[in-house]
Amino acid sequence: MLHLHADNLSVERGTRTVISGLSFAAKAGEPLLVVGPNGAGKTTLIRTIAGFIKPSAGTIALKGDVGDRDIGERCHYVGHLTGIKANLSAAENLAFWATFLDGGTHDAIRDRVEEALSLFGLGALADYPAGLLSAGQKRRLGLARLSVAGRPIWLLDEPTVSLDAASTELLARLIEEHLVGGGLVIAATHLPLGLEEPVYLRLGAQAAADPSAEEEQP
Amino acid sequence: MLHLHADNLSVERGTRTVISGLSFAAKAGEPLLVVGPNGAGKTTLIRTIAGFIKPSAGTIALKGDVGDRDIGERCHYVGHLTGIKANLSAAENLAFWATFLDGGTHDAIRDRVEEALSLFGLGALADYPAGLLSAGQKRRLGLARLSVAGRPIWLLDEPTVSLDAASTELLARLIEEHLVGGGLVIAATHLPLGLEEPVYLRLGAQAAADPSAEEEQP
Amino acid sequence: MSAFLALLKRDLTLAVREGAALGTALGFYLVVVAMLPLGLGPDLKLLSRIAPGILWIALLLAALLSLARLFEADHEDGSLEVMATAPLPLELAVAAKALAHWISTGIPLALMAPVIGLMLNLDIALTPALIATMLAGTPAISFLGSVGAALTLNARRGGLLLALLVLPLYIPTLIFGISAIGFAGVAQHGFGASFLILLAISVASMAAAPVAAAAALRLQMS
Amino acid sequence: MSAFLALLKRDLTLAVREGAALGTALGFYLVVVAMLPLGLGPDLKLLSRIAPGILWIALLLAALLSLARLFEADHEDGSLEVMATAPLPLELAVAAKALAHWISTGIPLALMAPVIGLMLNLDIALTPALIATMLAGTPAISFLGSVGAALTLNARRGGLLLALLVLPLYIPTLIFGISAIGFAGVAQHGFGASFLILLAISVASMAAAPVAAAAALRLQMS
Amino acid sequence: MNPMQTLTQRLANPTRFMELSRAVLPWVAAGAALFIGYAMYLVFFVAPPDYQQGETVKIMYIHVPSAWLAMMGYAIVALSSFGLLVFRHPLADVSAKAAAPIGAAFTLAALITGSLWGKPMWGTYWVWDARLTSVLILFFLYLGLIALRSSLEDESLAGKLTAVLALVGVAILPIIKFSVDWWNTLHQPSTGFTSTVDPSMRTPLLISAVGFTLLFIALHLKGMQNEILRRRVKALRLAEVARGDRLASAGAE
Amino acid sequence: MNLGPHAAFIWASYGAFVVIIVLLIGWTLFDGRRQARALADADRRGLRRRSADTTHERDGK
Ligand code: HEM
Ligand SMILES: Nc1ncnc2c1ncn2[C@@H]1O[C@H](COP(=O)(O)OP(=O)(O)OP(=O)(O)O)[C@@H](O)[C@H]1O
Ligand SMILES: Nc1ncnc2c1ncn2[C@@H]1O[C@H](COP(=O)(O)OP(=O)(O)OP(=O)(O)O)[C@@H](O)[C@H]1O
Ligand SMILES: [Mg+2]
Ligand SMILES: [Mg+2]
Repeated sequence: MLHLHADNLSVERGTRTVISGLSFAAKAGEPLLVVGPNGAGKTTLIRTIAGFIKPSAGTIALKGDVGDRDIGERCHYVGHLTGIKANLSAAENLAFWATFLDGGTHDAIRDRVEEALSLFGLGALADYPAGLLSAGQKRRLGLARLSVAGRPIWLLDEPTVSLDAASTELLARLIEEHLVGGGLVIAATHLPLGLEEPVYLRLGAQAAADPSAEEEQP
Repeated sequence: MLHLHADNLSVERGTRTVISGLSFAAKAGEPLLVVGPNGAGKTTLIRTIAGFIKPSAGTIALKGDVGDRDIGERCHYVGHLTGIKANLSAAENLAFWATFLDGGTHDAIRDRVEEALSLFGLGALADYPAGLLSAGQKRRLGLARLSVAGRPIWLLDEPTVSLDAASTELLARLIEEHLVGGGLVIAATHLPLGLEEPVYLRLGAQAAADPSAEEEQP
Repeated sequence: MSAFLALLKRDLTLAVREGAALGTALGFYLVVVAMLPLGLGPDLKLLSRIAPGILWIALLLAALLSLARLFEADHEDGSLEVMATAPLPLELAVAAKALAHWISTGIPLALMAPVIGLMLNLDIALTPALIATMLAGTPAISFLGSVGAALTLNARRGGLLLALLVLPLYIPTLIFGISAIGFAGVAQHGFGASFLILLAISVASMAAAPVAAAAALRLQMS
Repeated sequence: MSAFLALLKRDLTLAVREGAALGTALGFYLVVVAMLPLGLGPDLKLLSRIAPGILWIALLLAALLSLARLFEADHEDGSLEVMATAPLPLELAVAAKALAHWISTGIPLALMAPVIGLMLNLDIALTPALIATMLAGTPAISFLGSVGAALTLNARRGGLLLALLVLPLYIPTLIFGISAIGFAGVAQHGFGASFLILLAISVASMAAAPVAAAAALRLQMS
Repeated sequence: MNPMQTLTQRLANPTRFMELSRAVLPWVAAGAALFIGYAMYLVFFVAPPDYQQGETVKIMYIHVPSAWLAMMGYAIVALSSFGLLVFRHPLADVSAKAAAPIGAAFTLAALITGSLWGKPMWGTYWVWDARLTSVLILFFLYLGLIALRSSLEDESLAGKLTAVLALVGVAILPIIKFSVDWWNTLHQPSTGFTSTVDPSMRTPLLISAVGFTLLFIALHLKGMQNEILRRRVKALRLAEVARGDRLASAGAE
Repeated sequence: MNLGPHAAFIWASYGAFVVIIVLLIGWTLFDGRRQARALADADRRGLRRRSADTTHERDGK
């Protein structure tokens, strides 16, 4: 089973140390929700796990049935930006990412894309230029990437931004399916996401110093 | 005494009519707070009054002891952006705006700038490049413009963004002084601003349709 | 101090503090001119013959590309909106900014031209004429360019599009600038006529361009 | 279809749908070349002599300025980050994008060159040599330029700075491109040698540039 | 602990570097003044004119050291860049940043003195041969390094990206060095001055070269000190600004 | 000293060289002074601030 261990992790941004001496473990099947006030370092942590930022000290290691590829290539990173091109249709956008991230025959990709689009309620909009979609629809199209290419680790940075209630619900189901399938999910969020038994990782000085803050947080 | 009258005002953005058939009056001495949900057209209204946007129908007129200058030149517009140059010191930034907006002798301007800086708690940072200031300090420097150049009308778009409680309090005092001196203040805001007897102008379909919304709003 | 002078002074101060902008423009000028002999072969006679034309065209490009950011910073940080509500008409504010660009970039480029011309084996006797014509012509470059900069403020593909829009407007300046230098080698009185036309173009564009640029800016603020 | 081809196809599709980019580059090429006879006077012999050099240099500038946005869109919409976590090494993704730029801009510019050359009275017999050398040399332009585009992704003063950084890297391409055309007029075997060097430069930059560009991109994602 | 490591660690620490360089700098500067002064004495009062070039050979005593230092400067920038990108050495960026303008100045000096030598020797200030062109490209590279660094807001990112550019450009050094051998040009081939040049000219040249190299080192050390101070000032100011914010919000509560 | 027919070039090149070197040295020294002054100023402010801080905190408690 997959484990992700962070050991004594410190990360600097500019001249400030944003995360210092953080240790935690994420296990397959258990969603890890990273919470904390603005500027606490949630985004920084997610990007460090994805490999964009090199920690100034400490290690992040993946244990379990791992090949030789590094963490970055075994994870889906979904940040604030959607990676959607306005001048490609919704289906073309998704087909590109399916091919780029995973590969497969033309037909297999078409099927996966169709399935993902209808899953996210975008079936009817498949052939529209993505530029015409509303903010929430664009966001869903970005999330549909999660289901067209299989990756064991999902790193989500505030995935519910601009999503309506139904889509949030859908995302929660998708995350749970992924967890049941032995996947690992780490999400930075201000909202509970509607997951069943999340594990919380609290960041930020206030959260650590003031235990009453725990009630405020989801 | 100054009056500002808007009569049957309609404003279009892109293809949508954001404001339609709006009439209101703002009197000197009474702060007019424009409130409403996101996208209700608050920013649009403020910018229309400032003269950046031409209304598609209706008029805005200024009555009272007015010269021949139009509304735009008799108002301070303070929007989301601060108009601060990172490579000028805080004092240089303010001195530029004082000269540009109002003029006066070198010494008079220096005195006004010093006074405004210390009023906004930036006296100690006067000679630092403004680029080093934090978001809140930059914002205060932007607001200091209000007090280095006298203008009868203040148009403020969410002036308290990134301000801490003390600065918000200071701004409220400043607004009240301006009102007492016969000035006119129109502010778009989500917060009460701490003013004594504000007049509310509610925008947006929900606010109009649902009277219970009135309680929710400040 | 008047509002106009205050803006001029601010833009010049910023140009000095962000000195790299001028450095980049001068570097670009140098590089573009230096590529020519590499492309044309090191025939010194040929080079010295085409030198004035090349120096002018490269100067146009360098000035133009450095203009791309003329209004961008003021647009991004909101200064432009405050300027639009000031007693000084926006046209004059545009003029002050274009003038600051001329002083901070046009003049240094013009003064550097003869030095760079050494690489093209430019006849040293032409130096005064070259500098004089360039000083007379560069105001037109800054002012006409300000119209392009205002029009492309919100467009992607800044540099290329700006060049496409504005370079055709520079053609009269180019023609008379070069013909003045040509005459300087031969007859003083031909030089005078071309030089006066050059000045006239600069003065005309100083009068007309700010109106167009201010209109373009107003449209983009609404 | 492999990831490399998928990215290549996507960028080409986008280039076709956003046709204005190519149009602007071609327009710029045309305008810059058209200014030359105005600057140098209509001496047809002189013009036809310097035509290949001018066509090459203007092509360098047009291609370069159109490269300024190579990574910008992917950076702004987050695609670059997703690409960085894909199985395809970022180096190859950069190579696919540079290749798409070559196909969508480099080739059209190279094919347009002889047509634009007509304005400079270019010897028509040189057309095949001109097109051949330009097709052989433009990959180096796209790939070396991608390094500059990656380095200036977050920089103010895009176009000018990019040109200053990258034009010096283009000098070998320019020298051998021109010398090949020069030989084409005289002896076929000199042409062959220069042409091969040109190809070698292109191949070398195709191998080396993506490494540097990918490193620059990674630094900017952290 | 092995002594090598301690030395690196000592140098890696900016405070230690400040102490060490403060101690060394006066000696380097004095050495530079001595050597340069003696070289100039030899050049103007002792060294003979060249049988071919006459007195213009005096330009050699500043031209050749400038050209060498132009290349050495780039080598320092490139090595520092390597140190920054690979070892993340905290002083490497400071060193690269300080060396670039000094190298650019010596490159400019080599170009100007070379041009002024070229007019009497070759009849023109400038020819487009391989050596001269490659030095000009070196100058452009320096300009590019300085321009790129100054147009990025984030200083640590600026340092790293500039380092990438410096490493991309390092190919210019062998090109300059061997250009005279690869293509026949007007310019003097590198002789290394071991055999062909008469000792009466070789000695002053070597002394002059040592003097200007010491000057380069002194300027580089001083420039690094200045840069370290600048970063400290900036850090202090940022801290003060942050503290001002905290006080303001504390006062409000 | 007789520098022959090309004395002007020799003087010009030495002159240009001296100008460049003097500018370089002068600017480096000037920058050093400036940074040292700024650092002294920042230190002084830092001390004053910090002591002001502590009094502020004592007042608060
Ligand atoms: C702007 C023009 C010039 C430039 C950019 C230039 C550049 C250089 C460079 C880079 C070197 C160092 C070569 C090495 O160590 O391998 C050098 C050395 C030298 N240059 Fe020049 N040079 C120029 C003009 C001249 C002229 C006009 C002369 C004399 C006729 C000259 C004579 C020499 C000599 C004698 C050396 C020493 C060669 C050696 O290493 O043995 N240079 N120059
Ligand atoms: N590139 C950067 N350079 C310097 N400081 C940075 C950089 N990026 C982030 N920071 C700082 O690091 C801290 C943590 O930022 P981060 O974005 O990780 O916070 P967050 O927890 O995601 O906040 P939010 O809830 O607002 O998304 C903040 O103080 C921020 O200002
Ligand atoms: N330039 C524009 N073109 C087209 N539509 C626009 C433009 N600017 C604003 N809108 C639309 O006009 C409407 C009103 O926008 P406005 O910015 O005035 O709202 P607001 O009341 O200020 O909202 P907020 O509370 O979020 O600041 C929104 O629906 C917005 O999408
Ligand atoms: Mg975040
Ligand atoms: Mg608003």
